[in-house]
Amino acid sequence: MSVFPDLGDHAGFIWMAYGVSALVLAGLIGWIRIDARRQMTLLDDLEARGIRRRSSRAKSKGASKAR
Amino acid sequence: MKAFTSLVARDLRLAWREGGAISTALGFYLVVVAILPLGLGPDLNLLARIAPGILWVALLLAALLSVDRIFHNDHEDGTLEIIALGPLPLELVAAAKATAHWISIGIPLTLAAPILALLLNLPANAFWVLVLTMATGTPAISFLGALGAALTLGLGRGGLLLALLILPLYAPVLIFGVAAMNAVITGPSPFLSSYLILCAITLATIVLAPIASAAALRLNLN
Amino acid sequence: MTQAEGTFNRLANPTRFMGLASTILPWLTCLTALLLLTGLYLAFFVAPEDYQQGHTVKIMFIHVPFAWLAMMGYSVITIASIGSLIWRHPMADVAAKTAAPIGACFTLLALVTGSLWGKPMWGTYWVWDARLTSVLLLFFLYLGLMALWQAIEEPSRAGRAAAILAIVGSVNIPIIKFSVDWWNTLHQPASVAKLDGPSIHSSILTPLLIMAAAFTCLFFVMHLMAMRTEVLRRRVQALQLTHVDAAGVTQGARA
Amino acid sequence: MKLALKDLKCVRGGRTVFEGLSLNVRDGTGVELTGPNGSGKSSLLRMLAGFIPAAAGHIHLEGGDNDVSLGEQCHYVGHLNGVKRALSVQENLAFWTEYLGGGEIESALSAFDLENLSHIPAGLLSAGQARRLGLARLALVHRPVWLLDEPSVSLDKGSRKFLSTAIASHIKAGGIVIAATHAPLGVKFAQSLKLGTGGRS
Repeated sequence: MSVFPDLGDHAGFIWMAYGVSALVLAGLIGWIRIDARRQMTLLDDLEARGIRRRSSRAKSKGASKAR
Repeated sequence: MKAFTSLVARDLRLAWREGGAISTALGFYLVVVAILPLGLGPDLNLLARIAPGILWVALLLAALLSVDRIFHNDHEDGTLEIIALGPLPLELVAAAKATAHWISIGIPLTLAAPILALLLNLPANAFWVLVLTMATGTPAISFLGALGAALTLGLGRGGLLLALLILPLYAPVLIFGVAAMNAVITGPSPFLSSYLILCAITLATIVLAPIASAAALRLNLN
Repeated sequence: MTQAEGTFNRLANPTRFMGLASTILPWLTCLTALLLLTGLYLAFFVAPEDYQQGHTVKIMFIHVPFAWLAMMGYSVITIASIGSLIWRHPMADVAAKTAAPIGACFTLLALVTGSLWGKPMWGTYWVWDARLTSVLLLFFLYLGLMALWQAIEEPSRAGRAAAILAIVGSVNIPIIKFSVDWWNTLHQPASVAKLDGPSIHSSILTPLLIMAAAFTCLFFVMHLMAMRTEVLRRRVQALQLTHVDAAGVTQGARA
Repeated sequence: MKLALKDLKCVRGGRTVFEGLSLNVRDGTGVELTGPNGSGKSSLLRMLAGFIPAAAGHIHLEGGDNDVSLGEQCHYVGHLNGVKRALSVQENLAFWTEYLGGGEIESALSAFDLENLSHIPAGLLSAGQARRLGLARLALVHRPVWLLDEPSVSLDKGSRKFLSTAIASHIKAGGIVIAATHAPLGVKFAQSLKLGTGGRS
């Protein structure tokens, strides 16, 4: 266990605190990313059907690629 | 002013005619207070010690049952639109409706509290504080409740959502209401400071909540 | 439209925002990673153990930033809500809506790490300490906001209702904090060790500040990402609306 | 008096319902709003009443009372009657008299043929009678501008006569009436505005 610092009696609580935090934050980021992906596919799908905003009809191809 | 009083009077008359809200709130209050000792045990000393808290929390829950109706009926039958075109600004409309709710629900609950306090063996010297603090705190409950009702107007699960939105905002009223009572029962903290803060919270709520309620009502007329 | 409003609108224009976010995000992400790694290194390998709290002081390096971000998240929502109510700009709505779940997550983490710190320090997972209690109430305010967003279907109406609630909440937060403090001193003699001692040595303060900076950056990375997604979501909805309308016209023509 | 609408634009739920709508209505005249469902008849009336903010444009009542909002100078009759079921017909009207200010209950009752029902609880009224009670507000309190959204809904032929009489006499007395209708109201309106399916080009 040389890589991990010795954390004494309460190591479990410390790792748990960091672990839970990492888990929750990773989950949040993952959820945000999945949500972004989904909206992207929906948008691409709509554009593939030829439905575009009037204002962005000219440049919509470029805008949709900007991830 | 005439419009304000006529609106309050009409709401009181409707509350009296329809009747259901008052009896439901009172019945709920009684049941909650009566069922808690079944969970806590019949130890009268324990019950006496936590009686202020029980009475206040049950009061909040009982009041919550009825606040989501404050604007609901007027919204549903189109009266709200006509009221909005009257001479009274929506802020005062919200204040009038909340006042009517306080008179029709808040005061009956306050008056019922001492009777329920007997069940919980509340010390005799605390009865007057019980009524006083509740009479002072219930207007804040009605006005904040009106705000919640305005925000959740026309939504399907309005009642449950309302509880989630409003209960955290009730925390200060609860804390100082109970603190003022405990100050008299157990001491040593002074009664007056807690009570005055409760007064301040209620006054601030009466002034500020109708402004937010009116904004929410405008949204619903939209 | 006034001059100032015009400028504001141009800055908060969704398309412009998307461009800006794409430029900033990679840099901010790198900065976050850098700060986080430095902070973690300092926290685990350099910072000494506290003479009172032993190694559990390491939990403070995340707990305190989380608590700070819980507050900051709500401030972001409040400011955005004021912007949304006054200027009625959709980007302010987007900012307020997307900040809520992120702030709620940090609030939840502040509560969880606080209670994990409490167990070794106080022998129990939860104490009704003034700080934890007011953070708990803050968490409920977040939940209420998110529930309101979810309950109202039309985005602009949901945005305004949530903005009203957020501003009411922000007026209430100091009152809630004050009343919880009062309640706590009434019910609890101050025998429990406070989470933060008055004297924080610089060897502990430095990693704490770096961690706080790291998580603040992380907050904004996530917020920008979520805002970008929300803009996309609204575009999708707008496109679907035009699709429905177009279909309605052709059907009408056929009929 | 003149009600002037200039370049009004209405956006609902992300859709532009109508835009560039201009209209002048002189006192003593009425406007009939027609158009298919969703063309914005109701939205326009609600906008005039002040419930919906205009996305662009102005509404002004020239020669009106500048101290109070336009909404306060309007009667708005929507799809709902605004009738309290627990109150009697008489009590319903008495409240509006007190709240909206002034008016004779007796004449309002007779204008919509409700005299015989005045002590009946409104909850017992038929749909048509309840509608008449809702409309009695028009005759009860004087307001220069009437905004009527499908006012003849659920009225039988006989009852419609009371409505058209009320509208005609209001116009004759120098009032303004803007009414959205599917069925003809039996009143001659000076103007007719047909709203298209704006924004759905």
